Amino acid sequence: MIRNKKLSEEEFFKQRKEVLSQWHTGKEVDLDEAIEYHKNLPPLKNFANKMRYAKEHNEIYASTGMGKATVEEQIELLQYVEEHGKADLLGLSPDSLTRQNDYKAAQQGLEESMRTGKSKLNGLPVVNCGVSGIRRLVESVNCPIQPRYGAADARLCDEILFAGGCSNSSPDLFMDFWQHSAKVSLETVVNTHQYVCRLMGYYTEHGVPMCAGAQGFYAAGIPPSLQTATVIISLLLQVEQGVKHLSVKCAGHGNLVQDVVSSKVRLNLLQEYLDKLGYRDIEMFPGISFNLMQYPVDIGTNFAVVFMNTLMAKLIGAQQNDIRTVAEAKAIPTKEDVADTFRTAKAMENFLQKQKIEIDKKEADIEAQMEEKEVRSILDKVLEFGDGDVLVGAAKAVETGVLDNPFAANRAAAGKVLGIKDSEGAIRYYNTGNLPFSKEIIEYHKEKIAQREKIQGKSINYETLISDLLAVSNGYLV
Amino acid sequence: MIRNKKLSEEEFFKQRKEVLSQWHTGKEVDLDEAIEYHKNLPPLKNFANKMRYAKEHNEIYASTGMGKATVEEQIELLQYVEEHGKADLLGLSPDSLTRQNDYKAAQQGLEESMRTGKSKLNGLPVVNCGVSGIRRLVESVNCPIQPRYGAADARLCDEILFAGGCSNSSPDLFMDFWQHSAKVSLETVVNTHQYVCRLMGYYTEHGVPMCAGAQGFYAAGIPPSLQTATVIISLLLQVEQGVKHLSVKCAGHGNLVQDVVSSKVRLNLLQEYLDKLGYRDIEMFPGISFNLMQYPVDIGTNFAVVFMNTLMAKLIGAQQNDIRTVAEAKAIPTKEDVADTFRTAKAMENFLQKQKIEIDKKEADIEAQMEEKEVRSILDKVLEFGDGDVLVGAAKAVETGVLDNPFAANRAAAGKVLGIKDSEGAIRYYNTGNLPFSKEIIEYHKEKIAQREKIQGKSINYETLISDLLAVSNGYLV
Amino acid sequence: MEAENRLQGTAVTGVIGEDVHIVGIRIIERALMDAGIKVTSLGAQVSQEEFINAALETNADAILVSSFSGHAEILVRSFRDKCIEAGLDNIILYIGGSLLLSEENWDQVEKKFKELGFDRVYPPGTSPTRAVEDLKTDISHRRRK
Amino acid sequence: MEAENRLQGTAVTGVIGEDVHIVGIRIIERALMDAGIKVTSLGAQVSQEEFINAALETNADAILVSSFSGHAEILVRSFRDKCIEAGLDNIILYIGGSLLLSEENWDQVEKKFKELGFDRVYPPGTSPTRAVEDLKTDISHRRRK
Ligand code: B12
Ligand code: B12
Repeated sequence: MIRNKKLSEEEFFKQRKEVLSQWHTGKEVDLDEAIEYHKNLPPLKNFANKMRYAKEHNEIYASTGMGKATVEEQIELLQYVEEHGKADLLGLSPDSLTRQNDYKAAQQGLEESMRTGKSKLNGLPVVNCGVSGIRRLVESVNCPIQPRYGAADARLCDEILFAGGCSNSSPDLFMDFWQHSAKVSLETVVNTHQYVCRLMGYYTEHGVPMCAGAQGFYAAGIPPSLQTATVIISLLLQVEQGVKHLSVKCAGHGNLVQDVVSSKVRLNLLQEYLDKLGYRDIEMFPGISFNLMQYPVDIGTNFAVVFMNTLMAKLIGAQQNDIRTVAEAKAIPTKEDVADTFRTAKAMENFLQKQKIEIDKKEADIEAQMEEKEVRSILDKVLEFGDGDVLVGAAKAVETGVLDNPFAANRAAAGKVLGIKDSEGAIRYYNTGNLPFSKEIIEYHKEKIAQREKIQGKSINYETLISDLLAVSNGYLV
Repeated sequence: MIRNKKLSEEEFFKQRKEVLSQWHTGKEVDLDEAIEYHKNLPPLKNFANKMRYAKEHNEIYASTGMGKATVEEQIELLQYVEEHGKADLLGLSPDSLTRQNDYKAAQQGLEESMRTGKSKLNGLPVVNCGVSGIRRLVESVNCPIQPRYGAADARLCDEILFAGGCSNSSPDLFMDFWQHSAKVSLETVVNTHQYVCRLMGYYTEHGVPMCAGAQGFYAAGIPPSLQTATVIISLLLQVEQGVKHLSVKCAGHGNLVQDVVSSKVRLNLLQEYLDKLGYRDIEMFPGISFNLMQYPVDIGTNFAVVFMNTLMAKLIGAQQNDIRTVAEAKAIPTKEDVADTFRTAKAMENFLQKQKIEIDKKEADIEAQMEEKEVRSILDKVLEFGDGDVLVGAAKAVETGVLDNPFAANRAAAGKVLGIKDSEGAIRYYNTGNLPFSKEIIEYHKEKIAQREKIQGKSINYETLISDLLAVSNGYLV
Repeated sequence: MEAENRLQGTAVTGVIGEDVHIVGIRIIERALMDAGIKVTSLGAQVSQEEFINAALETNADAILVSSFSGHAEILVRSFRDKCIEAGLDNIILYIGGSLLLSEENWDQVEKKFKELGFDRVYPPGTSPTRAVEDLKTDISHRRRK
Repeated sequence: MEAENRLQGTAVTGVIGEDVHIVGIRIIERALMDAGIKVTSLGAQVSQEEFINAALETNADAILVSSFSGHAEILVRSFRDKCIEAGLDNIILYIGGSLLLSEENWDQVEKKFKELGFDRVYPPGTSPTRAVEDLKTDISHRRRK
């Protein structure tokens, strides 16, 4: 049964036994010892601490996923990127078999990779490497290592990552439900995520700050309000279980006014709902990614994408500049790809750090007003559905298409909503599906689309949708 | 004798005979035929027309120098960059022997390059290639080809370039006097430049718009007002000779507020002086470059430099985004280097074109006020020196250090002025030498420097100067 | 020409294995439908068995497999054999997406997957039109046999 | 150490040929002067003869040639010979800057210019401190001979 309610310690530890027995490395996890281990790490190896440091010093850190099949390869990668990429944060991507809890297949991949000396997995088989493997990583570098992945059930994997010395994760309800699994039910994902957050809360309560966070879902081509609604729901799940430090992520689409506004709206409304629902002392760290459906194949355009991402980060005051490497479209990036990308991002950040630039305030005000209305419409409907319980409401909202995603991998999505760019590259609702929007909102979007049709002198169709999705990849905004 | 006065047709044609006899290819130049040739070119192959098109369509064009030793190699380069770099403007850099009028040595280099099939010159020996050579270039591509170079005496080279179908040049008085020659006198450079501008004026009067322009001098590390003063003087020389289309260039140093302001101040004051001195119907096209003393060796940082350049171009409303290739620090760039760089710049421009971003208005106002005062102080002194003649005054100003440049190659520069960055990366006067500044101005700069010393907790010295000069090259702003 | 335009076919589509990258195949599906081909869309995370069963049920001309995880090589092993075993004798098999973990020469990739039993292999960035044209041709050949 | 710090020398500096790239050598000059070496700075666009005459006049220990045009190879041909002819027998010759037109292996570049008679060769980005240290060492060797 879905409920947004903190797991009791009893429930939690009962479930925990089961989780740790899913693979033999689960035995290595000793919570008390792990808490001690964290306390003995240098303070800035803790993710939340490092984020706070960035905030206080007005710094922006590049971050991205990076994963190799073995601990040795991963160490080589991380050390290379730390040194040659001037990295402030390192990444760790588990492979997709691990994400799907197929530890047996992952073990085969790991063994084959070790035998052949060639990476046979698209990331690190974290569970198979165990706590000691992760600690070797953590101890091999100076930066915090940020696990970066989505999964329907990350419980065991996160247990091992945390015990290994990692101090953040993204138990991102809608990302994981819609994007990372085809058949799982919302209830299952809620349960696994409550578990992970309860675990993070436990560490936090025992003096080890753990940073959770969410981006909502992979929203390329979909207007920001829908993503914002799902982000806030995910974060409300997290704080209920005791998480105190949040990385509040936003997906930019390329129109800077819209992107900056959506980050602001997200932070403001989150604070509002936290206050309303009685959650106190929550620390927030904004982050941003340039959310493309397809990264450019051309290296030049790729650098331009990194640049836009960094400019967005600067304009929203992000601590995390969530980028992809310039080899993203091709294959698993090499260590050189990652380092080159990080170095560029670092130079851009350095160049932008102290600049006094901003988006047009008048445009921003209108945009913010509309977006707030949209998010409130969705969230209020969700709360109404759930009689005040945001997760109960979310389940109903998914069923009825009040929460929707046209590009979900999961079958459980109405898939009616569609987005399209306006003449300035902001994303508008082409189809609002069952979103509970007022006429005013619907008209606003229609008008923006009509304006584009007028300027371009042709009407919008399915081809336009696809070309919009791929525009940035081809070096255009619209 | 120096005088800012239009050459009479008689004087001009007398001198012209001499100029065209400096090398045998001079014979190929037939002014009337050349004017006809231009009139038969597609309108958008004309540089001024293309600039106007960019202005009207809110477009930003990347531009850079590019030169190979032979026409064949140059064609290959230009075609490659036009296709793979999505270029809107192409460049043409003459080699440095040609710039120094050593056409004999250039001929040797050309022949050796043809024989060995390897470029033995750092640019195209324009004079040796002759009018027919340049026309082959012009006809091999669709974009206008922009000659990009400085020289104390470019008369013959420009005769050939214009007759060959090029429609712009930069007879940039101070750039060429201070930067491009060690021993030449100001008088000589004034004379050669008046000749070139008179030639451009002649084409213009006969229906072929020719675009001149100036950037002042290579001002890495020197506050913008000094460069602005020299730009305005150069442009006043140009318009007096009949030039009607100006590319008004600005060198950014990396602090966006300062860079945007200095472009604005430059355009505003230029208009003011044009009005005051009675020049009408002058069309201006702003352009910007990121003026570094040393381009980064690291490719990642190089892309970040291109990005800053493009952002500056966007913020000042430039038509020309004057960049260097990402291989600038290494050697003469290959065609791939140029194309990669252009493609990135193009994508960045596309991404930025419709964005509504701006610099902080309050900061900008203060900065603009001070800079205007500085430029006026210098220019009014120059006009005072010259009794209303800006060139007569300039000569005296150079002697007395009222116009100055610490990094001049020419011995005729007081070399007393020095610049340093403030805590936000704007360039301030560390030493005002003999600049005719009021106490208010001097204090303003002192204060900014003191602020940096306070923030960084250490006082400024020669090491700081050098590290400031190289900061961007190493991936930092300050 | 007329006849060809009216020519129909049926295809089963899906993303194989643990893979959730759904967008590429969604775009292809849409283009197939627009071209008059009947599509049975299985979505993401589809097993070999699910593909085969759907093909049997719908009497499909073709199975279009998408894969972006980089694990394709492992995931499609003996797929052709299993099709034949199940009686899908001359079914058309396509595969497309980001097939391998490291950037490799495309010719080699194509060869590898043809040896694994696929009739056609498509790289990232394939235009839907191309896939549609190919499939129409192949179906008409198959039906003429 | 003490002795070494007080050790002096004299050097002639300049940019050779038609080249106007003055900044690199300016930085080096300043560092040399700070280290107590007497510098005769010829500036940009200096011919071989001007270098040699200045060295004779100042009884210099070393000539430091800078070149950024990419034409260095041609511009310094038989410079060592001319020095010897002029009686500058064992004068120290350094060259630095962006020496060739295309990016080439540094070892090869160094070898080429050593064969052309230079004692030391410096790439772009050379730290002034390194040049100063080298020159101090070389001058002390030269004087001990
Ligand atoms: C979006 C995306 C995601 C989203 C997917 C959302 C969703 N539900 O679809 C999310 C965030 C969930 C995700 C997760 C992961 N991803 Co991912 N992802 C991408 C990304 C950015 C775009 C892929 C995409 O949808 N493109 C859009 C379509 C339109 O692209 P397209 O290739 O042009 O499609 C055409 C052709 O491929 C062709 N086509 C495709 N299939 C077929 C089939 C047939 C029969 C035919 C005819 C044609 C055809 O037609 C399409 C339409 O024209 C790519 C990188 C990139 N390309 O930019 C990585 C990428 C595919 N992901 C990758 C990886 C490794 C992962 C993860 C394992 C972890 C990670 N490192 O991020 C997880 C895996 C999760 C899992 N269990 O599978 C790798 C794959 C590596 C490899 N192959 O070597 C890539 C290449 C990124 C990288 N460089 O590391 N990812
Ligand atoms: C500034 C600059 C100019 C300015 C020069 C201003 C001036 N008066 O000094 C201007 C705009 C006038 C100019 C003109 C040209 N330039 Co220019 N320029 C540059 C640039 C951007 C910086 C050079 C510089 O001053 N660096 C600053 C110093 C501090 O750099 P550094 O290398 O680190 O210096 C150290 C070492 O080299 C060493 N060092 C140097 N000399 C010596 C000597 C000794 C003995 C020792 C011990 C050490 C030493 O110590 C220095 C201090 O630490 C470079 C590209 C780059 N590197 O970014 C091109 C570059 C040098 N220029 C180049 C060219 C070709 C030209 C032009 C021919 C045309 C053109 N394409 O632009 C004209 C030539 C004019 C002429 N007649 O010579 C090429 C040279 C190509 C090559 N070598 O293959 C370069 C590399 C650009 C390129 N990639 O095409 N240029």
